[in-house]
Amino acid sequence: MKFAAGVDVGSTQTKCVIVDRDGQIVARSLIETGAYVTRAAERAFDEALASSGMSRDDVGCVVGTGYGRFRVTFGDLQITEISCHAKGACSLFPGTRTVIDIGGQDAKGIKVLDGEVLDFVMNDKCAAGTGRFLATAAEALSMSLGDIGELSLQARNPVRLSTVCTVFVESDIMSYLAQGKKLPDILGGIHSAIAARTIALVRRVGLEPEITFTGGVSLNVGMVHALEERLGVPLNVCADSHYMGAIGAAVFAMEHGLARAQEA
Amino acid sequence: MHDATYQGRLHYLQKQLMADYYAELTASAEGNGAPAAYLLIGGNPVELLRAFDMLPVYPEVNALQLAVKKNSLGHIQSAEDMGYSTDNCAYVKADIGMYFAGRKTPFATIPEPSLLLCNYVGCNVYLHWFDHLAEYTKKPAFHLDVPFIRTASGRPTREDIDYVMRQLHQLIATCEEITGKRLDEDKLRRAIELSSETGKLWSEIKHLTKHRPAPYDAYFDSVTMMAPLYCLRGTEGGLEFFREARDEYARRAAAGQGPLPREDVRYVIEGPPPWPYLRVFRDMFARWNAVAVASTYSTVGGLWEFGFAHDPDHPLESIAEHLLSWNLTNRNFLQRYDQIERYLDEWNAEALVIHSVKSCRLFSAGQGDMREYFTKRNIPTLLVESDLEDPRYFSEAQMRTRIDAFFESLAHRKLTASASASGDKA
Amino acid sequence: MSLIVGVDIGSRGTKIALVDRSGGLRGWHLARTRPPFEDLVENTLAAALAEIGADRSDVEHIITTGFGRSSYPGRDTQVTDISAAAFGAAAIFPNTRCVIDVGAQSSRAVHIDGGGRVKEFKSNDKCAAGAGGFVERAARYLEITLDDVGTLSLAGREPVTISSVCAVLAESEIINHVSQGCSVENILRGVHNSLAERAAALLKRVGIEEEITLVGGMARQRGMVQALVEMLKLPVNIPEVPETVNALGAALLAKRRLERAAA
Amino acid sequence: MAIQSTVSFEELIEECNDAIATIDFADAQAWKNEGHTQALIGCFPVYTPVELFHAAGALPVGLTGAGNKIEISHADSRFQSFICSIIKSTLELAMIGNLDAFDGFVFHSICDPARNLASVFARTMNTKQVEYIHFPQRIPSYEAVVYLEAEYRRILAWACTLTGRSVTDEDLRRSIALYDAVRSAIGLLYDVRRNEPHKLSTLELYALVRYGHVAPPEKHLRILEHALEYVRARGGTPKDRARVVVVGSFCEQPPMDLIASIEQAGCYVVDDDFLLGRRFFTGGIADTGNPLYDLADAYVHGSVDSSVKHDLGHSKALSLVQRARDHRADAVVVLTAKFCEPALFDYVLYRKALQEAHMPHVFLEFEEKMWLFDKIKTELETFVESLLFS
Ligand SMILES: Nc1ncnc2c1ncn2[C@@H]1O[C@H](COP(=O)(O)OP(=O)(O)O)[C@@H](O)[C@H]1O
Ligand SMILES: Nc1ncnc2c1ncn2[C@@H]1O[C@H](COP(=O)(O)OP(=O)(O)O)[C@@H](O)[C@H]1O
Ligand code: SF4
Ligand code: SF4
Ligand code: SF4
Repeated sequence: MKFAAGVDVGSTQTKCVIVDRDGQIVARSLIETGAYVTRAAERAFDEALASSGMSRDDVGCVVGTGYGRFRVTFGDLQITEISCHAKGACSLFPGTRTVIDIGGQDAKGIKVLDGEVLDFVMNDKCAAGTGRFLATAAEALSMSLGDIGELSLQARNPVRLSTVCTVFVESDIMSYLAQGKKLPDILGGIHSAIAARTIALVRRVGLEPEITFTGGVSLNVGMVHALEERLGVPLNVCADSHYMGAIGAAVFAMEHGLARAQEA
Repeated sequence: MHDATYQGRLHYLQKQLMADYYAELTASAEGNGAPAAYLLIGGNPVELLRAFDMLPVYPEVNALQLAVKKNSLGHIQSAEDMGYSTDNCAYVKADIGMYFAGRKTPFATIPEPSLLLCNYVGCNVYLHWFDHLAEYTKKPAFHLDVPFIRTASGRPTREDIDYVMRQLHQLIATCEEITGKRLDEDKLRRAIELSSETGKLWSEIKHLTKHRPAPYDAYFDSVTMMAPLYCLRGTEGGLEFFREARDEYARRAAAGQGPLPREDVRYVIEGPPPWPYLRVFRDMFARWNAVAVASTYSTVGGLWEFGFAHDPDHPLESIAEHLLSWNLTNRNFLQRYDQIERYLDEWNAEALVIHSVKSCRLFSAGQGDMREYFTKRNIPTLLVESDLEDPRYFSEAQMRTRIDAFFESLAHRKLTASASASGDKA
Repeated sequence: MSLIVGVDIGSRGTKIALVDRSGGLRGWHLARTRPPFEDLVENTLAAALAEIGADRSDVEHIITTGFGRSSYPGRDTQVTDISAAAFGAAAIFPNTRCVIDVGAQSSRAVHIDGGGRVKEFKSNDKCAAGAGGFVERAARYLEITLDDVGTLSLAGREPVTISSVCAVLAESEIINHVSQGCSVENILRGVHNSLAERAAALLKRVGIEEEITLVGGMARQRGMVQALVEMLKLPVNIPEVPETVNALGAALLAKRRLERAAA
Repeated sequence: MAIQSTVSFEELIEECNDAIATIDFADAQAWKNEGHTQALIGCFPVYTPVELFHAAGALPVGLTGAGNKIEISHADSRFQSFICSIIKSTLELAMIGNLDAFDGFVFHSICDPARNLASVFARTMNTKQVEYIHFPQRIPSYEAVVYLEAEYRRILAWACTLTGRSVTDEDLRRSIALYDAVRSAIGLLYDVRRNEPHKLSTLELYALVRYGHVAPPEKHLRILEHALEYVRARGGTPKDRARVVVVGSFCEQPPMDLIASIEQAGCYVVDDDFLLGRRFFTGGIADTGNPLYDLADAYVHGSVDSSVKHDLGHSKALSLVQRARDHRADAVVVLTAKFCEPALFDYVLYRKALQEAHMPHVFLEFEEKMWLFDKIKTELETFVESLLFS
């Protein structure tokens, strides 16, 4: 078996990664999940294959993860995104002890050692302080996701948010604008509120460095900055951080495929 | 994944017994039965009521039955229409909603109370609940105030015992007034004897899960035995049921039979079950061949497995003792940590699952600390949240992800541990 | 012409109602809420006045309402949107005893007496999907216009269930339903049912009494109205321009106050 | 604070406000360092028998949460999202070291979270010096008094181990008399509120009462007496406002801004249950020769209603209606802490009784950590608008 794939069907985006026997990423793809979950998984897989000129037969094993993991009908195995983010983070940053994952609808803290999950926490039934929250804020301000992060870095006197409830972020922003608050300060407040909330969550599993930041929100420089400032330590982030769940799934898939081959 | 049905012979026996009990309730509601006394599960002094031939009615049992029968939400909502908050214990809301809906349930018609006996054993909500019932029913009510365990020794003080004993005497006077009968000391003694025997059997049953594999699930199967433990304790029929249960599980233990085809994980579970989704919840554990070998929830009405038994020679004293110290709800939070620790050690469990329910702050307030305590002791600990009565707080997908992730990591850890133990061939 | 201006600064839309001294509605105008509020109100007011050929000098009194009521410095007085909705609904349907106001981000039920005075009210909790913003997002997601939502939903014969209290998580439920092949009609009807259920729950908490009037932008969606009627098993009044009721109510309240003060 | 006659009333209030704004308890620490007291005992709200601690030579300090002054970042991993704020802020204060100067803590059987907090607190702070009082709920009854007297004796003994003192009946009587004097001074200020609400704003009164949570009673009494003199001499005439009774905030405290907005919306708060803890007796405490018995008896037979006390023979709801009438109130504001189950349960019975009595009321929820009040202000304003409608 030469290649294995991980498909991470998230609430917002579906990511697919293909790795080789050394765990090196050879292909990746990212699409909006949308309503048709199984189809999204298929498409993400096909796009990844196409981008590297492979066919399905080249991939020996596929692991599905993310909230739609049971809908990856072509997968050999399903593994939760918690295990996968941990695995992915440790494969890219072997020194990782803590993983902070902020995705479209949830935030997690995972304590790991050598790729093994020791403990984890997730926020509960509430989209507050997640990627969705940032997306709604960006939308209310008619800005792009990238821009809000950038602009938040210029905050001088960040506002204090009353809630990080996604549903009410819009009216809160309106209130602040009405009070004459500056845009960067509002954005700074938003990022710092989410950072505070996330850290309070992750603290439950301990916050031992190295800390690896994964999930779509890790692409937001404002969030990285806000977290680093509060934690007082740098975070491991890289361009592939968004793919971490899929990377972990692919690494699992490779391990699983190899073990299966050995048994046979 | 195998299709677990879980239904053993005992479950059917239990169903029968409970159906008889509910028939008694309905008869009482229709005016052809014994006078009903409402009381609460926490350390329940049911023996005293038996001595007066009063029919024990547990609003908590009714509430959970409503939830199991997927009948709770409507009642909860109508209580919320009366002004109860979404943050109030949903047992209370379901019960009060049901009360105003005519006390008719799919399993029985619940009689009006002749006595509202609030055995205030730990849970503060009890007091509010029975205050409200007293206001709505205008029936005689009695607050039996049981001091909480708060001393370093973990034992009640002399004054606590005196205080409870004095109140028990007053309670007897109240029951005499309501029923028009004098206390029959022999009857009380007999009820205590039956209770004592039942308690011993229950304790034996609980120790059976020390076997590997455990002969039954100490959470999901224990709850089957809990209703008879409260509703039928102190009767011949109740005792007979526990004899059967002990025999059946002892047989299974000897034959090496467990509730699941395999026992991969032995865990301890803390907190009440999500009644509206009991089956779904059970399946989530069964999928991982995980068996609960002990549960704190099964000790809310009484903690027998650590040596307590009612004493027929000292009926009132032993009722007081049961109320004060031998149940989960009146013990302080740190005593619960100790209890769990004993389970982990003596029952040989490798993990702790905390089911945190929004309704019940008695159980849940501070479980984050409990989680931290056991995690620090290197016990893999999972905390999941939902509710024991309100179906709106159960999110199946989230629950499944957490439980799967937890057992995934547990399995992975065991695998690597055994790999490194066997010299890691890979 | 002497005009009393009611300005409702809502979280999504700002509405202006112009009332003359006899209490007649002379004109109205809607705009999207955008700070700074001073310009917003001035511009919307100018547009409203222009439509009826009046100008600023015709304005006698400005009363604000809505969540931004304190943010417009040019106001003479202010009133909360709950009082304004109650008074406005009672002005249009004099036998109204209960008002349901479902806006973009909030919903509330008000129980009033015969004179339009608030007896009891209840707003949705912070954490709830019981408001119109949720429908907007659902519509965008399903790629239909807001105007079509109501009619499509009416055609939903087998509504789906949406159980989440959180608008965001409810959206995931919608996604689930789409992927399971549910029709847009049934999904929208499910959404309306869940909003109606929440509105009905609020209403029960303040005590239901006929007649019931639904105000706010959501009243435009016929599926929502139908769902509410079915839920309550009672008829529901719908004003012609439901989103301006609060602005109108505020203006009429101001008029009444002016008259009292003069008397 | 040395009080000179030159200090104006405003300055007096400002000093109180400064003292209560603290979440580091510097004044109390100084008081101890200067040798005025042997120990600081933190008292979780409602019904603490402060007299015992004072007699034992300790300073009872009210733990009244942290308002919106801290960010909860440790305690919410111990207590879930559906637990009231004061539980978490009290634990947070401990976890970030702000309670290090304290020698002991006492919690009570007021609700399930407070009860579990006692345990978590003891464990987290790694201290055995956490006491817990089980307040009797078989009320009123003789055996409850007997029981509580014993409970107080136990607690007193504990306090004495903290201070290293022994306590005579005379000491106890002195402390009881002192706190009685404080309570009666507070009572007189509340009378002013009731009769001439324009002379004393609710916030001023609040500051004066709350000062007692962080200051020694001797000092508190002097301040109260001064305040009384000033207030009585104030002029003015009452405005046309709605007179309201506020209930539901006996434990966790609403933000001061919220209290202020009740008045800004056009009300006079003529009675309330803010900070009930230190003023919970309906009258003075009798002297029958056994001070511990007297204190216990005063709790069982002579303490004010609250959501955490249960007396089957007495309807809190009906007496609330009566209280509102006695205060010539136009309405009742039920202002409860979010997630506070005791208050939320009581509200249902209040609502029923108030409706039956045709007493207008409004129900509002707050959290001590709030600092935006849009929604609650709208609700308050609407309510006042409806009261002043005609
Ligand atoms: N380029 C970007 N810059 C900033 N944030 C981004 C970017 N792309 C995605 N995000 C954020 O990431 C979130 C999606 O994260 P993801 O981890 O894919 O979530 P999920 O797995 O739940 O779908 C979006 O809601 C968005 O807020
Ligand atoms: N033309 C329309 N057709 C259907 N729905 C509409 C229309 N206009 C507004 N709505 C609904 O009404 C809501 C806005 O209501 P509105 O009362 O203006 O809110 P607010 O006062 O909070 O800004 C929107 O979220 C939308 O769902
Ligand atoms: S509505 Fe807001 S606070 Fe409520 S669950 Fe959704 S995001 Fe969380
Ligand atoms: S709070 Fe818990 S113990 Fe108390 S009545 Fe509710 S469920 Fe039962
Ligand atoms: S505010 Fe209420 S729930 Fe919280 S500690 Fe106080 S009494 Fe208990």
